Amino acid sequence: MGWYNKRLAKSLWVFHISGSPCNNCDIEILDLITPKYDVERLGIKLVGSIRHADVLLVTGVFNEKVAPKIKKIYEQAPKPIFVVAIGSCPSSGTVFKNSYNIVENRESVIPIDMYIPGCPPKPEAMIEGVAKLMEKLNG
Amino acid sequence: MKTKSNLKNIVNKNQIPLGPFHPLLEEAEYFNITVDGETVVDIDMDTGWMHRGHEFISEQKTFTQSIYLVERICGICSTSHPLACVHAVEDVDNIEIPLRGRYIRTLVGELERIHSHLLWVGLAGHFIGYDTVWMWAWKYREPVLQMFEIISGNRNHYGMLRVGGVGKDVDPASVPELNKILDTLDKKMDMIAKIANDDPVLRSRLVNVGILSKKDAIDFCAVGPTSRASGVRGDIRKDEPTDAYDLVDFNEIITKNGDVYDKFVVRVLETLESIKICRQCLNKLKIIDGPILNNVKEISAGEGIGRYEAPRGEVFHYVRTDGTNRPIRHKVRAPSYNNIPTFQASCKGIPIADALITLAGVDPCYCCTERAIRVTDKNNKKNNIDLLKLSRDKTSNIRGNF
Amino acid sequence: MGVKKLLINIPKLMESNVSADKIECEYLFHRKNEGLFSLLEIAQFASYCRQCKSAFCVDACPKEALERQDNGTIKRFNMRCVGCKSCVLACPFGTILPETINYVTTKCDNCLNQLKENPDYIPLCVKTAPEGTFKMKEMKDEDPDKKLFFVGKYLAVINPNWLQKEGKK
Amino acid sequence: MADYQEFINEMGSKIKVEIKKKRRLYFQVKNDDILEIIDHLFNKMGCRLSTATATETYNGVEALYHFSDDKTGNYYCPRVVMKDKENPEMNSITPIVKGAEWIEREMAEWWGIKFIGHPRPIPLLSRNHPKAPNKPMRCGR
Amino acid sequence: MKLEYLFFIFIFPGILFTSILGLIIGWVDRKVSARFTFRVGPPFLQNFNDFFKLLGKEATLIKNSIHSLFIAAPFVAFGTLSLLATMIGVTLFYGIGFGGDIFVIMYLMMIYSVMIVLGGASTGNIYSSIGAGREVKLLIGDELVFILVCLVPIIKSGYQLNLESIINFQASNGAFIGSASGILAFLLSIICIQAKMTMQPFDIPEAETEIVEGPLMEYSGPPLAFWKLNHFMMYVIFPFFLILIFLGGFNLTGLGILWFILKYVGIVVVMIIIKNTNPRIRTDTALNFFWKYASPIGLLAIILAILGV
Amino acid sequence: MLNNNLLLLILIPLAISFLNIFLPTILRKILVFATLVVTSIITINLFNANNETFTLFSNTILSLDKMSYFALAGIQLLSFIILIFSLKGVENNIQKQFFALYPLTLAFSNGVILSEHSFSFLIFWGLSGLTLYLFNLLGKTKDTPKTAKKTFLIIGGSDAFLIMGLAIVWFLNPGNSWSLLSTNIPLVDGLSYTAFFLFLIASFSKAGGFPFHTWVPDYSKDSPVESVAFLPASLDKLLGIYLLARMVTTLFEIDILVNLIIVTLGAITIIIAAMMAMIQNNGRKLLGYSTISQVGYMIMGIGSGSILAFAGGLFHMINHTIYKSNLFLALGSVEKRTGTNELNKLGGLGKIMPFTFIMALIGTLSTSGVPPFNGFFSKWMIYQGIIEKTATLTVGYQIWMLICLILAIFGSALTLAVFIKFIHAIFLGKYQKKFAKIKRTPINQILATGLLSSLCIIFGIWAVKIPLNNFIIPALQDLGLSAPQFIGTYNPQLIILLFGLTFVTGMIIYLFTKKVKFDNNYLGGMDAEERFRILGTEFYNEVKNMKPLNTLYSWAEKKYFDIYDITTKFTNSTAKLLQQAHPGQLHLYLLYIVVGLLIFLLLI
Ligand code: SF4
Ligand code: SF4
Ligand code: SF4
Ligand code: SF4
Ligand code: SF4
Ligand code: SF4
Ligand code: SF4
Ligand code: SF4
Repeated sequence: MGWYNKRLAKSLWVFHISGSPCNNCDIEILDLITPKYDVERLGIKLVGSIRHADVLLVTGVFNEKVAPKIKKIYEQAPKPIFVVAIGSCPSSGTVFKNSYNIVENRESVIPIDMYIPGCPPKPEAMIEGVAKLMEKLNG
Repeated sequence: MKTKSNLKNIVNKNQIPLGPFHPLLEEAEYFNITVDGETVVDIDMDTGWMHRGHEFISEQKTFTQSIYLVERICGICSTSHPLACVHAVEDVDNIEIPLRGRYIRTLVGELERIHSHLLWVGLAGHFIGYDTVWMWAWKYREPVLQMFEIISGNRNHYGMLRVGGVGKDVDPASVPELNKILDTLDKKMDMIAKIANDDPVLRSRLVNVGILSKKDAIDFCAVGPTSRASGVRGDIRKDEPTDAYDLVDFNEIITKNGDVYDKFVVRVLETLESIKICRQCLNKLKIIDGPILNNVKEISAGEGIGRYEAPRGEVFHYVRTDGTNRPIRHKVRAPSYNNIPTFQASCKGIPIADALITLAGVDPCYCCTERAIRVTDKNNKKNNIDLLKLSRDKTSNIRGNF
Repeated sequence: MGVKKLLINIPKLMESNVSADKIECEYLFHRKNEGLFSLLEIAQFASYCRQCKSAFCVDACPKEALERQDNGTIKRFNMRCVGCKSCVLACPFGTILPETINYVTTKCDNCLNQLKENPDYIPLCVKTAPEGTFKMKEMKDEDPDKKLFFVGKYLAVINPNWLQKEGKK
Repeated sequence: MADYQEFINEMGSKIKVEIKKKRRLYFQVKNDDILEIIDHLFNKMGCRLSTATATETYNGVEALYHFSDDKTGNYYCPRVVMKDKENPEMNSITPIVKGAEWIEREMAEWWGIKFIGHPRPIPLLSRNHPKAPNKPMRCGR
Repeated sequence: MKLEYLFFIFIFPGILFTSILGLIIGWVDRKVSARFTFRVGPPFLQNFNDFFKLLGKEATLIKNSIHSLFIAAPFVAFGTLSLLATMIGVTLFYGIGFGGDIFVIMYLMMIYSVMIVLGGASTGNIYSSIGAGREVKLLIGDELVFILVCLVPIIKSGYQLNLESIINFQASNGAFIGSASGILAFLLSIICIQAKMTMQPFDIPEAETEIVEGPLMEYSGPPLAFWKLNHFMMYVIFPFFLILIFLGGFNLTGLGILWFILKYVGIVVVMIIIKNTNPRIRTDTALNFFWKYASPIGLLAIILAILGV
Repeated sequence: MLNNNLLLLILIPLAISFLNIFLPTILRKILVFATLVVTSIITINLFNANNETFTLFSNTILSLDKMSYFALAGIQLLSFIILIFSLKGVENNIQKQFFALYPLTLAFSNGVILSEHSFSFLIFWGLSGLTLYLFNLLGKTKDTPKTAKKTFLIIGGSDAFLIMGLAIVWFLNPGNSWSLLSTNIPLVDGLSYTAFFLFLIASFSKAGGFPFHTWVPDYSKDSPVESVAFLPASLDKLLGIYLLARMVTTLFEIDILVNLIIVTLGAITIIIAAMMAMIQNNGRKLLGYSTISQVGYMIMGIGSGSILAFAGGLFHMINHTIYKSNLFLALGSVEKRTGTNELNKLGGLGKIMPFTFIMALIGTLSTSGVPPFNGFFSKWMIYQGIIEKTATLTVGYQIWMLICLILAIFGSALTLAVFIKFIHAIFLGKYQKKFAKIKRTPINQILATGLLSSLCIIFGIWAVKIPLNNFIIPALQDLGLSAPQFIGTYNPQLIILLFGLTFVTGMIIYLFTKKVKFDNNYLGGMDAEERFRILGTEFYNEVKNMKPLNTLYSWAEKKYFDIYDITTKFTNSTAKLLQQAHPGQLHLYLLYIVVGLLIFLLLI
């Protein structure tokens, strides 16, 4: 599998799910693709269909309405798939944690492999996160 | 306006679900588009995917905390909501703001408009498959974020505002640098304006697409560029000049047609105006000295309305207080909340490809459309997971698993 | 007079060792309201506090949230206070109850609406407080001997009063 | 302030002015008169509906509409108080102001206000919601 | 069945050569596009990595859909494209005809679209269906112009249908691009292959932001890998075809190699430039464009060709 | 006399058909089947026969040359396969009539093909039109009477033209006998042109060429599906095109201008019918229009004046009958299972009727001319022929011819589009629960479509070996034409072999790497409900709404281009009397024929 994982590490296709975020994390994710950060040089590509994805980027505290859909999307993704939670929202709930409508334990919705905290995390932080993922895949 | 029987007819037609997760929508949102072939017959929106209960949370927080909360309604115009919020609180007691504070507020607000409009131009490009425009627009947006970093220390979520003024001062030493960045931006914007005017392919794609008539704009109470593109006057910065808007000179951009192209033009021209305003503010900040914050002691009981012309239109906040430091009712109404229903008027009878760009045309941000709502929260045992532990655990998990 | 006042027996309340947030309030607007704290805060500044000439608490407050009013009492301005409780520490007489100096302030409306509908109404705080500490009662006059003082229109406290002790009242 | 004096004169008999301050006019309207007032504000004066706020108070459930007169920057806020907290009911203004559709749906959904004559009385935010809350914004006491 | 043929189809100029060259040119495309937008772009082996990664992923089959068709479609397309690559390549590199003439090639080229449509629509996914519909519409749009441009070399070569005779004719009489009709047809043909490859501005059937990559939406794992490979193979097949019918083929001796690279890269770069300077157009605009504007020009080219200009 | 093979081919079915009137259904089926076995055996025996004839009163009435043998073989083959399909599944209430009419049709068609004498030709031609009309009356949609009237008027009217044409031919060529096979009238003066075009009208009406095609789609929609596959899809094409082929070879000597006119008509037929087919939402109408469109190719091929194209046209004729009856039968299977042929009520059947789906797919691909199926080969021959012909023309004619060629090639792209819609609307798209429990396709239907489909493949891959060498080239030689020389190359065996190799390579890679999971549709997180469905019937709305096509389409929908409607309107407004005279009844039709014959006899 080592050889394969190395290929995988060099070609992470990313699908982006927003589970009730404030949008900023999503914008910063898109920022990654644009000229200043350009993660295509790492082989990362944003795809439109879950079937093509290797990495799921989730943002936001999940609210009760969107959580089942996120779960469904995760189930529809072809394995192996990695879930990376972007922002403080999925990890701690930030300012929203007192709301009624959010899922308290986001791990119960989908298994999250990695958290990249920050509100929003700087693109550099996200790249570092991705780099760590690649490092791991490369062994 | 649809009647019930009308809805029944629609059920038999083909429907296309758009969302909740669709590459067109950065946020989760769901449209049920009824089509005939590829022509949109009806559009029905199901919201609530992003609903986090801001109005509910806000009632548990102090005004100062609320500002940070409403900042996180949405990240794109994360100054507009706090600004409208502080305006509302200030409106209760007619609180005066020091002059320097007013200029800084205006500066931040306008910079945000630039960044937001550029973002939209880019995304609109992306949606119509013109990735080059996307990349370029976002490249030119980076300097704005850089300016924000200089001013507030963060690329997004600036946390600048307080009731009674602003929380952070602009370092006078950084003003020349900011001015320099603005200069480069100016040239780039001119270029984008030119593209907007000249590119025939772009025009063929956008002109006469998704027309929102003036009447519909008024009927649906649309706000901001969406209504201004349809020829409806209305700019909060002119109507109710708070902050420094009565002290700076700028134009209100209005076009007549109401199609996506006009919305595009309005946004591009507005960006130019914003750059003008930012310049004026920066120049004033060089001369004007003084406090930036009126240290408010107390908010008396009463009601207040605050609004601000966000990049997408009027943000409206209403607070009702009882004399404590938190609101008893905090109503938030984002511009998209009024703009999105206009799809019903502008999307009918056009092909899906057009409908999609029309959806994008009002620059909707669902995050703040769905802010409100709370629920009786009896069991307050939130599972506040230790962020650090989690992130360490998980990262080491990944390490271990492979 | 005919107006009922809420009477709080503060020494007794302290003795009872019931933590203040056990006492519920039915003020309508906030989800979780502890209207009681606002009552206590007013009460403590009105009667308990010594109203020092150069108030230590005012000096200590990093946010300039405490100010002396014209009538000599200290007032905390809730938009400025950050709830750091420096004032509690600074007061040499320990008159400031830490529970009352909250960052998020609350409000008691004296259950006026309920009383208007039903003059015999018993507010929730009275119901949930330890026996004998809270009372809804019609009162004519202050009674310094019984350490009964009026605070504002609807509130009365039984509380040792420094001013009275020092003969200022 | 003279700006909205005219409005007060014209509608004086139907409204009960509550708060009057710079650029803001809050007034109470009876449910029967609300449509007429809204018609006047929207069609005659060309005001724009910003939004509406529902609040529960001791007096009942209130619906407060915010109309912005963009020419003068004034706000007109008619308030309708529904005394019956269990089944609050009022006339829908959506037939007059299309833009009120969503906000009325939202108020109906979370406050349980019934809007008589609303053209599309379906929930706005809690459709397809697996755990849709019931009248959550009410104080619940 | 000669052993030679096996070499043709599997190694050169068939599957192996075309795939590798295609993946590399695909990289060039991505790189140049990135350069266009001030980015760095992907590393050299990116497309190879993508391909192998996809091979190792799970393939998803849709319940209650026609699985055999779903799986077969990319491979049929792959087979057809390999065949095309071989047919065109053998003529180009060896100067002999192989299997079919220009009509055969034109019709074989349609199979790719058919397979996209069948594979996509077999899933029952609406986006795939919309994409399928768009694919056919685009096909009937560009096919008309494609016929017109393909007729030009036929006419100019004195009504020859065989690829090798077209090449030989050009070898003795100069490439067709050297004439007015040749230039017109060549320019049109570039737009046509843009559409046939569903590159911007004609990426209508696979518009990611509109219909979520359309017919490819439900594909994952190995079948998707093959769809991607197919797409990259077209980066070789279509330019080679154009070189064959307009640019006089290759001469792989001495300076000829330089010419070969120049011709090929030239066509690819023109395509990339078009791709990066245009937004995606709508289906009806595309149809309008092809039927109302491009085909009269194509007709003009034909008339010029008949007149010998 | 009764041992004459040719006569038997007509008499046996005729007799059986009369016999059948009195028999129960099951016996009728057996008898019809037996008839077909017999006629087929006779036909096979005739394979090597040379110029078999049948004479009566010293006139050669029937004769057989290689071309008529080719058509005859086609008729036997198709009748046989369609009969297999009809053995089970014909609507109960029409079974009786159906099996009486079936041999009748066969008899008359054989008659048309075998007639050498123009008199008998005329009678059989008219009678075969009559069976068409009778079959039509078996339909049970509400438009049936109207359609029957229309069909009858167009076909019957064309008979009248044929009569006149024959009369003129006789007038021009009085010395000759009544033989159709050796007139060779040069087109020199107005009269000969008139005769030619009268014949053309007859053959176009039968085959469904523009502008006399309008009965085909209506007929397809309103008649029993077996009869549609039987008559307009196969036999009528064979007959009409056979006549056309006769016309351009033995009846007339035509010049290049006429060639061009025929080719143009063919091209117009292709495009118009394909465009019309694109917007149809009724499966049968769609197939009907596409049938017309395919006729265009045959007309082009046969009329172009190039031997290669002529051979291609003949080949296309047989190919077309094969794949189009295949498609009609496949649609019939679907229709019988689901009870509808409206495309927007179907969908997602590919999973439920996989076999029918594959058959229909093969039919579709052949129709669209996708290599290596048979449709491609014949089209390819036609194109080559036209290219070959073009090379010999002057500049102006070259442009004219090439435009027709472009339209023809483009027509196959349109056809592909049409059939994508067809396939998508019926078999692809969202699986529907309401169809989950439908009955399985009976074996006879599978057998029939399977036979036709395998013919599609066989004729595609071994085109030269089987149909060309055995039937078409002898036919050409019989007519005194040289064997066609291909000017392009196309090696289907090689292509299919190499394709198979690569395909298998791909599949092997897939099988090695495959990890499969099953899942529902991904719709952005929504559940794949049934209301989220694209039918495919609306694929081409954009084309429909395109300027100026939208006006054309709206006119077409108002039937401005329908020759039948134009004439009826014309008649309506000019002569009420005439309108009263044709209420569309059988006896009136017979009256026409009788009157026509009387005139004819008088002329003699
Ligand atoms: S980074 Fe700063 S603002 Fe963010 S959580 Fe940490 S301390 Fe708070
Ligand atoms: S982490 Fe912060 S920026 Fe990201 S979604 Fe949450 S609130 Fe927004
Ligand atoms: S309008 Fe849009 S960008 Fe602005 S706060 Fe709302 S969601 Fe965010
Ligand atoms: S009197 Fe009423 S409002 Fe005040 S604390 Fe008691 S319960 Fe609360
Ligand atoms: S708790 Fe408040 S009043 Fe006391 S010292 Fe701190 S800021 Fe000042
Ligand atoms: S909560 Fe912490 S960070 Fe915030 S003001 Fe208080 S001490 Fe400072
Ligand atoms: S305790 Fe905190 S606020 Fe007080 S001096 Fe120390 S650091 Fe400063
Ligand atoms: S609170 Fe303490 S320090 Fe402050 S005035 Fe009263 S007694 Fe003095």
